[in-house]
Amino acid sequence: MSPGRDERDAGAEARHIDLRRADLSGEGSGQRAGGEAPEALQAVGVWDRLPSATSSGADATYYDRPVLKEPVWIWAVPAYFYVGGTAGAASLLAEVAESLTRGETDGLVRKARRIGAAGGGIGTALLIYDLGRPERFLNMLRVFRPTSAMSVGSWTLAAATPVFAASAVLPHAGGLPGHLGNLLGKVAGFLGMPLAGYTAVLLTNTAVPVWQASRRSLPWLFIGSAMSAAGSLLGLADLNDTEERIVRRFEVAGQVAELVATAAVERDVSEVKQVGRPYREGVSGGLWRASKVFTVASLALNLWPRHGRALRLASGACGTAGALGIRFATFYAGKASARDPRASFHQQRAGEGGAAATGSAAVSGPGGRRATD
Amino acid sequence: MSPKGFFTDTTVCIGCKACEVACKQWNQLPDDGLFFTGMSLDNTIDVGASTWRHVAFVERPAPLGGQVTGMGNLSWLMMSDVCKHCKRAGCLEACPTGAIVRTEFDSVYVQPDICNGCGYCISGCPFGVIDRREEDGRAWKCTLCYDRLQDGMTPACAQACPTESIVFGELNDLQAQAEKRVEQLHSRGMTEAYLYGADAGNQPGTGGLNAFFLLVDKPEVYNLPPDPIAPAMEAGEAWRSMAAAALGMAVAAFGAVLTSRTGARP
Amino acid sequence: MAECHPVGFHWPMEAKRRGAKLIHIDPRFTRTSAVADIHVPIRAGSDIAFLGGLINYIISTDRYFPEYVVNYTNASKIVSEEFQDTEDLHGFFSGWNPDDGGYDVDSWQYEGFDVSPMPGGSGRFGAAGERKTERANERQDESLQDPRCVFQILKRHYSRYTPEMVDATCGIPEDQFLAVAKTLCDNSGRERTSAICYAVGWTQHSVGAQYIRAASIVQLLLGNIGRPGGGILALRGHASIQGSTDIPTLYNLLPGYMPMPKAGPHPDLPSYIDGNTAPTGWWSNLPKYFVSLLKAWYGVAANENNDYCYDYLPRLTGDHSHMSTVAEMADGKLKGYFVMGENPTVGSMHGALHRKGLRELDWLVVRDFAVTETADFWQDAPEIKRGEIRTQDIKTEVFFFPCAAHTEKEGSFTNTQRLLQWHHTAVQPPGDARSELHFMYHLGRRLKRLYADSADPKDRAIRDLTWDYPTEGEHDEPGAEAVLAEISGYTMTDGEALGGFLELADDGTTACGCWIYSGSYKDRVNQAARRKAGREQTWVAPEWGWAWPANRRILYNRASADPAGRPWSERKKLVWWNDDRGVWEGLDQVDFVAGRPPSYRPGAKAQGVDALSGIDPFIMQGDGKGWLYAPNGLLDGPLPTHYEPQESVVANPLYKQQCNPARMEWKRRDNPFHKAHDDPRFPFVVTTYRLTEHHTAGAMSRWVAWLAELQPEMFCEVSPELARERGLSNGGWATITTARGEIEARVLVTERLRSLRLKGRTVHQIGLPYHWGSKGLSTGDTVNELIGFVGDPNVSIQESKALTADIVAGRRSRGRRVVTSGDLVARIEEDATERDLPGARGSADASHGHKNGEATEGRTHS
Amino acid sequence: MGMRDMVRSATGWPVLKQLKHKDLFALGETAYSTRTKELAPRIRQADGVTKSVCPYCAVGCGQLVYTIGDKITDIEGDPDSPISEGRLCPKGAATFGLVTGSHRLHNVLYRAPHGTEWKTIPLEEAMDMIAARVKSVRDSTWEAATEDGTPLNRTMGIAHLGGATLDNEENYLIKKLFTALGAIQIENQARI
Ligand SMILES: Nc1nc2c(c(=O)[nH]1)N[C@H]1C(S)=C(S)[C@@H](COP(=O)(O)OP(=O)(O)OC[C@H]3O[C@@H](n4cnc5c(=O)[nH]c(N)nc54)[C@H](O)[C@@H]3O)O[C@H]1N2
Ligand SMILES: Nc1nc2c(c(=O)[nH]1)N[C@H]1C(S)=C(S)[C@@H](COP(=O)(O)OP(=O)(O)OC[C@H]3O[C@@H](n4cnc5c(=O)[nH]c(N)nc54)[C@H](O)[C@@H]3O)O[C@H]1N2
Ligand code: SF4
Ligand code: SF4
Ligand code: SF4
Ligand code: SF4
Ligand code: SF4
Ligand SMILES: [Mo]
Repeated sequence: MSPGRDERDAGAEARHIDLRRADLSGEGSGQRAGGEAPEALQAVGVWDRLPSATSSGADATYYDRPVLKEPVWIWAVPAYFYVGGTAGAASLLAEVAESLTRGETDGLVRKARRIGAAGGGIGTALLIYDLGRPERFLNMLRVFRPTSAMSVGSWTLAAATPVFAASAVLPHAGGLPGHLGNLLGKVAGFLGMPLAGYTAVLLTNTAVPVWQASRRSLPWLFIGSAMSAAGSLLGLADLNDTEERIVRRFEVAGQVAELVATAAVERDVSEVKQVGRPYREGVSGGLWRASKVFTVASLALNLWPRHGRALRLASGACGTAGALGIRFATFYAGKASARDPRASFHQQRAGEGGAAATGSAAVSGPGGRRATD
Repeated sequence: MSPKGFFTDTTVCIGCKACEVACKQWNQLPDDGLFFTGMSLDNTIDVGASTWRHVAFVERPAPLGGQVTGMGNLSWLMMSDVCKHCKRAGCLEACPTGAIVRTEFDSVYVQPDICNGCGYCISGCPFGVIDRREEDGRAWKCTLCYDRLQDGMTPACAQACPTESIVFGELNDLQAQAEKRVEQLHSRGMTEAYLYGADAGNQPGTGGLNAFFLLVDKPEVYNLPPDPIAPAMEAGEAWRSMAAAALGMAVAAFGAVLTSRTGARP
Repeated sequence: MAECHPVGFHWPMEAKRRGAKLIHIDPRFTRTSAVADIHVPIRAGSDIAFLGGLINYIISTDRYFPEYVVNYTNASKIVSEEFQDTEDLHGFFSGWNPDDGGYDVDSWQYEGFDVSPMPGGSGRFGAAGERKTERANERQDESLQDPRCVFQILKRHYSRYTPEMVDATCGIPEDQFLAVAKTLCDNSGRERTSAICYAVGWTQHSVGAQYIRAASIVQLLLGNIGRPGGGILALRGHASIQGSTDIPTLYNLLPGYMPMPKAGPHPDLPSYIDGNTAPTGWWSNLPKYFVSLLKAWYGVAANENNDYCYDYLPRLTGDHSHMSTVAEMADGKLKGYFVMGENPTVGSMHGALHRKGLRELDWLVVRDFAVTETADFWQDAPEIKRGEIRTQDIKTEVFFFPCAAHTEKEGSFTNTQRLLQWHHTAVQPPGDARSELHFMYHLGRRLKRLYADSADPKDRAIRDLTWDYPTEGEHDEPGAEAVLAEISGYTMTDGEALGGFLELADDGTTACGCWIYSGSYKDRVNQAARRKAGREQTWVAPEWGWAWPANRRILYNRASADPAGRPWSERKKLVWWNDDRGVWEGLDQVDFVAGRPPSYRPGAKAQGVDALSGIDPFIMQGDGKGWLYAPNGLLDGPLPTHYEPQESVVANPLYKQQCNPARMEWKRRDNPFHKAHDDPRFPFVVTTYRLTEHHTAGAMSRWVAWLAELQPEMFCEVSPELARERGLSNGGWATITTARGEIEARVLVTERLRSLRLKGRTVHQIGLPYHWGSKGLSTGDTVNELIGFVGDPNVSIQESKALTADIVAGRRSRGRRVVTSGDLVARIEEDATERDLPGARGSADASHGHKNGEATEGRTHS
Repeated sequence: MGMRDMVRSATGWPVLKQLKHKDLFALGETAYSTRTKELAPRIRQADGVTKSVCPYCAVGCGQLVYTIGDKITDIEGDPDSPISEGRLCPKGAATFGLVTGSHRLHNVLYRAPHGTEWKTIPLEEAMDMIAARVKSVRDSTWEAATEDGTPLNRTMGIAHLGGATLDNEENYLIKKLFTALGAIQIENQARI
């Protein structure tokens, strides 16, 4: 793993070390550095109050510094959540439709399978783009680690992507490949379910307070909004009546589930006031409220008795916006939550930390006092 | 190999930062930039990708048990923070590539030749230790000097510490030593001393820490979580609700198709 | 101690773990205070009032160690009637000579016995006159009641240093003072010992030497000297500052603390020997050591009929210390200046005056790792940035030589425990970087060549100098062990390595570069390079490195046994008398006359070492006793007396005399002082100090990224009260000004530097770490631009721990101003009269600053 | 790299090892890379360790200097020292950064009178220039005696500063040579 010549020179220069006099082969010597100072530190404002200002009393913190590290993912991850969810829901709908009908939904099946295939490809690209070292993306398949939602998700995506593609392409060939394609379609449909939901588990299985607090409700939200997203997207295509009815009912079911789930998430995260703040305030709060409005609008348009092309387009757009908004809202809420040390402290002091999982809180005070005492 | 670890007695820490520098020298890590922070004598702020030891400085308007100062109600706590090498490690359980591994010394080690910088360990750590350096793209943290341990050498930070505030050794020996030290401090008037993360009973959420601490104030004061939990401990609930939701989606799909199909052939 | 000697601080922390009490006296709450048992904030510059208070407490509550005090100190000695105390003369002792600005010490002597102290320390220059040298005539009162015995003089001198006075002077409330006094006394005596550790917090004052004297009196009264866990530990500074005072690159000393010859009193060898050899005590051996030194330097050329080349030695004519030299330089009297391993424009006082001096030089040679602020004075300086001085107008030729690091050369450092430790060469120095050994050796060879055929008598010293050290390697590096061999000493006949200074003779048969280091090359083995692991030895660890003198680790350790030679206590035993074997034995090398039983008493006419009785542990003193009272050797009084710093916020609460009358004070336009006290323009007390993360003037830490990132910017520490009063905000900027200059700094508002209450008056303090300069990864303004030239009379150390200044919010207006150029010069006027009683300083000449170079005032002929 | 590691030996693919050892979670040795298996402290392959002493302060902590060829790879505490027992403070621990830092200059620099920049000159030439200047100043400022004939035997034209950071042997040669030259204004950090 020894770095190349110019990288070693850059490393030595960043460390103000003269390579003619020094041997750099320690554990951290390969760490690339030398860009201007890491943003995290530059973003740190100077502590302009008395140093002992926040160091005691009920609401003590360490100069208000975050206790957690902010999630390092960029926009590509919430975008993947949307793409993955849509692909998963679409492929499920496609396969159910294909198995329960004798061809009247072939158009829908073809389009949904194409959405699945596209979702698989785009999703994988988005995730690789977000990696710190994209060239090592295959390492995602080095091990299967069930404790890691990302490991489970990576294997699911790795399995789904080719299957989605095959089920979208092979059936046109007809004959044996055609049948194989259809068979793979069933697998795709099956994989679509975890694909649409694992991303919620991925978020809630972290130390970020607002995500951790919604571990029971967020999966419903992501799956509901996946259905809505798939429905909205498929709704934009020209479908026959049966297909249109299937899509709208599927979409409505999803949007109802999504709205119920948003309420459930809000309830979960607001158990501890400080934990729920990102959904009420700031960018994440705004996105959260906007996406609910879009989803309600899309639902209303779907339930509107009269149908028409324009109506379909409007509801599809609102549905898509709602679904995208929910994911970005949740993503930025997590970043804000990680930046706020009081979110973790209050959550854990309220018994939602180790106590919630093990039944007893940690010793965290003189005289062996427990966190929740 | 039996578990190795650190017992950090913060009551003898003099905030000299030798541990921080010895770690940077042994691992040949780059600096984190030069910023005056105004946070007492702490210009390092936190452990991170290039700083695997951070010394916290807490000026408190409160006296320290057993200490008399003419400055009135004042005490100055110092503490050298590091990766806790948790028994149940959020980073380890999150790492999809298997870059992070549990070593024969029960420490948690990040393999820099494997990590692809997915960043999931960073959100998985309840102590905010492991981080990614932007120019490098990979996640880094303390290795408990896994390379030195191959030759039975003491980790660089523990060897350097002038007042043996950081003690390296067999975990069970350290736990016994820590208990005795707490009793000694209590007998000398420092009744606020307690152990943080000494074992599973002390900190159920992480199963105990291989690098545990003797503190004299609430963990929050040192920027430590009061009741941390390894996220995977609660994974079951999320997976179950996802399964239910996925099933619901399937039912919705079947329902939508069954109620909409007419049985016609194309 | 936690900041500046962190690994050394391991041992006090180990003691604390075992129940010892840690007491920290410091104006600030520092990292040492954070782990101390008791921290007492004190006003910077008032420690003699505090220590005087302790002496008063120890005597008035009878907490002193009687057997120790009576037998091992000069408490019982009777002092001559002529002596008068500061209580009688408003802060002066008897013998003050206003015209000369110094004391005549005759009135301080014992009655019937003149004691001369360490050589060279005998009062003012040229104090001649016949001396009474028989110890039999000493008079003492063992009951310590005689009003003229040292004990009673001590009691009376400190009678007004009551707890109330300590509160009024130092800002230490009585209860805190009594807590410290009681804890110290409870942990002293037969069964328990206490140590006092100090460094420049105490020495850098115009009364610095007397600070240490005061601590010595406390420790002698409590019987803490010469015993394990006791003593006064000077925590020396640099890696080999102790080495560079033992083998002194200092103007007033020759190796082994022998004095440099003075022009007036020592025209020839006999006058030098007579003037400096103490009739009694160990210093009676001086001739052996001095002649051996001359033999080491001039070899065969030195013999008994040419006074062993004594005439080759240059003579002193006054104070030629660092500040005096720089003052001379600023007046254009110096041509060439070598600066090797120091950075004076940042590390020394009054950088602007230093740079003014450097501008007057013909040439300057700097040796360092990188171009320092000193080497770059001609293009990187505040006065140049403001355009007051132009680079092109500076005539000085400057040479910069890259130096080899300690890993690229071999040699020994002497640490703060007098321990010589050898460091070996790991790698060769890069490029043209060379060691100082290489530079000096090859410079010497070139000069020997240039003077090879000179007939001029002044050049004989160079031609006869022994300078033939073996060289090795591609760079012709001289062998450091060969130099150590010369330092340790050899016989002139067959060059045999000497075993120690007991083998030195004054008949020219032995050569020894430094008598206290004699034995460091015993048996041709480099004792400094011994590395037997500590864990394989006793706690004294005698086989790791080599300590001078004679590998002894605790000095005056005879005092660890009682007058009969039995350890005071089993727990604290160190050395003891073994009567059947007739020898002293113990854990450490015994610091006493070999084989001399405790019962030995000197005869009436006994001279030299024979004058030392069996109960005289302090063998270096003429009377073998620990000096509570110093009849000779200090220029500013036999007893420590509280005087205010040169620039104080308050008038001297104890005496009418405000400052130390014998202080060194440079009265020059470019070295202005503030008012003696209560200067409205500079109302705050300033103290300067170090940070653990940086090193002195910063060249060895501000270029190292791992250290620079820990303390990236120059900052000042202020209390919340001062911050409110001056509108300073934590993390913001402030400008600190004195008459000498102004600097800017980030602000750290902290309760660790609370303001002090002095008799109801609030005194704000400003803390300034002094590491910053214009070179390095981390740069900042230099604190020492603020501080003027004023020093202690005994060792000419500067006063940088207590002065006054002003502070305002915000960065400095336009470029930093200094007093040697630009508009800051004219503005400052102050009146200096309040520092001394009227008439105390007869002539301007009375201040030491003008005293150097008496001879140079007259015309000199060559 | 991880993946190339695996492709080279298919059996090396950790997932297969995971299945073989029925290691459900692959948290331990299964997930090791070859590099990790062969991990060793870099000083194991150092060909020299030199006993040294910290150059910073007077505590005098022992240091071990590990070298690979003519390069230093690590400087850490010497556990044998009875003073420090392997301990160091931040400055001692950063000594590697001091002695191998890129700030160190390797050439002699010279600034001519009234010059506005440094220029590099060879070491030997610089030494000759210094020797010549010392001789000329010494000869021109020599003070044999005072007016009344008291011997002085000195030059007040040359002074020296420094010593606390230098070795005893260096201080000895400085004091010995300058005293022989008659220069008495020799000082060091003991004054400040
Ligand atoms: N990290 C580090 N260590 C060093 C050095 C360094 O630069 N950095 N330098 C080395 C050198 S050269 C030296 S000489 C030593 C110096 O070692 P120290 O003397 O310990 O160093 P300082 O910090 O200058 O001063 C110590 C304390 O004296 C306090 N003080 C100031 N004025 C007074 C006073 O009037 N009375 C009392 N009682 N206290 C006062 C200051 O607040 C400060 O906390 O350190 C050596 N070690
Ligand atoms: N206000 C204030 N001022 C002070 C003090 C204070 O407490 N307050 N403390 C005073 C004290 S105690 C001291 S010791 C001084 C320190 O003041 P200085 O000694 O001037 O400061 P340093 O940075 O130690 O300078 C030593 C220089 O030697 C160089 N060096 C190191 N090793 C070698 C070597 O082997 N060869 C050569 N040629 N050069 C080498 C270093 O790079 C550095 O530049 O500061 C004094 N000044
Ligand atoms: S503290 Fe964080 S980085 Fe360290 S082992 Fe525990 S979870 Fe991992
Ligand atoms: S960033 Fe690296 S170490 Fe962290 S989880 Fe991802 S692959 Fe594992
Ligand atoms: S154990 Fe090693 S890697 Fe971890 S903090 Fe200490 S020195 Fe650094
Ligand atoms: S080295 Fe030891 S004493 Fe110094 S800051 Fe680190 S833990 Fe504290
Ligand atoms: S490691 Fe620190 S305490 Fe030890 S000698 Fe070096 S500077 Fe001094
Ligand atoms: Mo010093």
